[in-house]
Amino acid sequence: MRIAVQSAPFDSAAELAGFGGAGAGAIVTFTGIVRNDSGEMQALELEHYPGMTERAMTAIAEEAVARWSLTDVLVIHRYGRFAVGEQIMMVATAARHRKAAFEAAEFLMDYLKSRAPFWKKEIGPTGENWIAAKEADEDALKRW
Amino acid sequence: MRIAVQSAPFDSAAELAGFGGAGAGAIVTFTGIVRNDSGEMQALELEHYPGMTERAMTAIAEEAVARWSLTDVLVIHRYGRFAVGEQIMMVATAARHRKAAFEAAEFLMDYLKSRAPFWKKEIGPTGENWIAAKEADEDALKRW
Amino acid sequence: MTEPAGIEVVYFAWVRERIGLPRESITTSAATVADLVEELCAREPRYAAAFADLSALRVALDQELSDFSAPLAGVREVAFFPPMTGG
Amino acid sequence: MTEPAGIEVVYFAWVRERIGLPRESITTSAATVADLVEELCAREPRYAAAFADLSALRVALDQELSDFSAPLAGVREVAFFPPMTGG
Repeated sequence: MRIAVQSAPFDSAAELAGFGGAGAGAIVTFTGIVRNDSGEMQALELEHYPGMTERAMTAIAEEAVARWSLTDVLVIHRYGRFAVGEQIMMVATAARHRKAAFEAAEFLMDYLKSRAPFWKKEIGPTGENWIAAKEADEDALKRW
Repeated sequence: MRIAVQSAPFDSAAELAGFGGAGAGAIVTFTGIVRNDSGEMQALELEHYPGMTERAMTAIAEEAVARWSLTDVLVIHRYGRFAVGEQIMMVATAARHRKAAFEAAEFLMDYLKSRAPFWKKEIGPTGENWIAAKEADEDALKRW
Repeated sequence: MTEPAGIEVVYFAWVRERIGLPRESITTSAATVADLVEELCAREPRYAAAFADLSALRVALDQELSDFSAPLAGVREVAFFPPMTGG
Repeated sequence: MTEPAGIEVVYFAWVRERIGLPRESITTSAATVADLVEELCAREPRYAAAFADLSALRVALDQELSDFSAPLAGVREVAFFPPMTGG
């Protein structure tokens, strides 16, 4: 298990070298990339709550390992200022079977989105704008 | 879009360099690894139907692109003889949002499993054994 | 029965092993896949053994999945194999 | 009301921006989070502005998500922030 909160970019390939664990038959990864939804975004700023972020991410990852008998799990989340197209975070799950690996990765994403203390602010030509949480994101937790 | 059927190993990192397409916010990958379920497997052999394999994989990938508006898709499937722990195949999907990327990757896996012409044979100390298709694999197609 | 035509028949996995060869060219006037299977089974026991349970088999016509009731007219390649186990 | 105690109060995202500082140490005898919010709001308009709609806010006690009715006894750090938007 590896949990990292960092401002530096990460190298997915390097992170995944040796990832898997004994008995893994399926590895799923998710990578989040900064989109330019409005077409006018100049940068994205991610603020986080040092200390709580690591705790929340560890708790979420440990729950995924227990529920889906994961053989390995990786969660990396960056904070700071990002340009469009930059990698913002990634998760990876390894399990014996593909269904468990997929479900665990989706669970991690749903929980990271609404339970890890990160806040996104869009920087545009006319000012800054905190991105509001979506009701759908909170609803997504109900299926787990 | 990249579709490959090959006996040679693939380098996921190299395959994913430049993967994504314009407007991608989410990339999901799946990698399948040879498991040793019986604990006695010495090798896994994968036979395929040259020509039909490429056609089936392309058709499945094109359907995924259309249904989930993917900005990019990658499907690599190997054939030949494998040792336990070797990478056997991978898919990658890129989309604006995570839900589409996850669903499309699961769709690709479900269809590749039951609609791409590959057959697996386990080589063990006491002989060879063709792996039977599971009813659950066929059932998995119904949700799409 | 239709006009006799040349057709490639290909076999995979345990179907190939039971029949003992990966492909053969045959001339047949079978109208459908089922007719072709019947013709092959009448040839030799190894064919009858391979085709004993059609529910355990799949068929592709010119590299597209099809079924045993499909007509063979215009088809150049027929493939028989067990359910696929890729992924 | 309980015995006055020292507590760290931290703010994130637009809560931090409205209040104008990221953290402060205060001494309070508030029994619950809601009591603490009331006490802060009474201080200055910028607090009242930040806490105007509690349904738009979340609270964490010692870095665990909690709620506004939770008691503050023994708590060293209270954090206020909007719903999270990670991922």
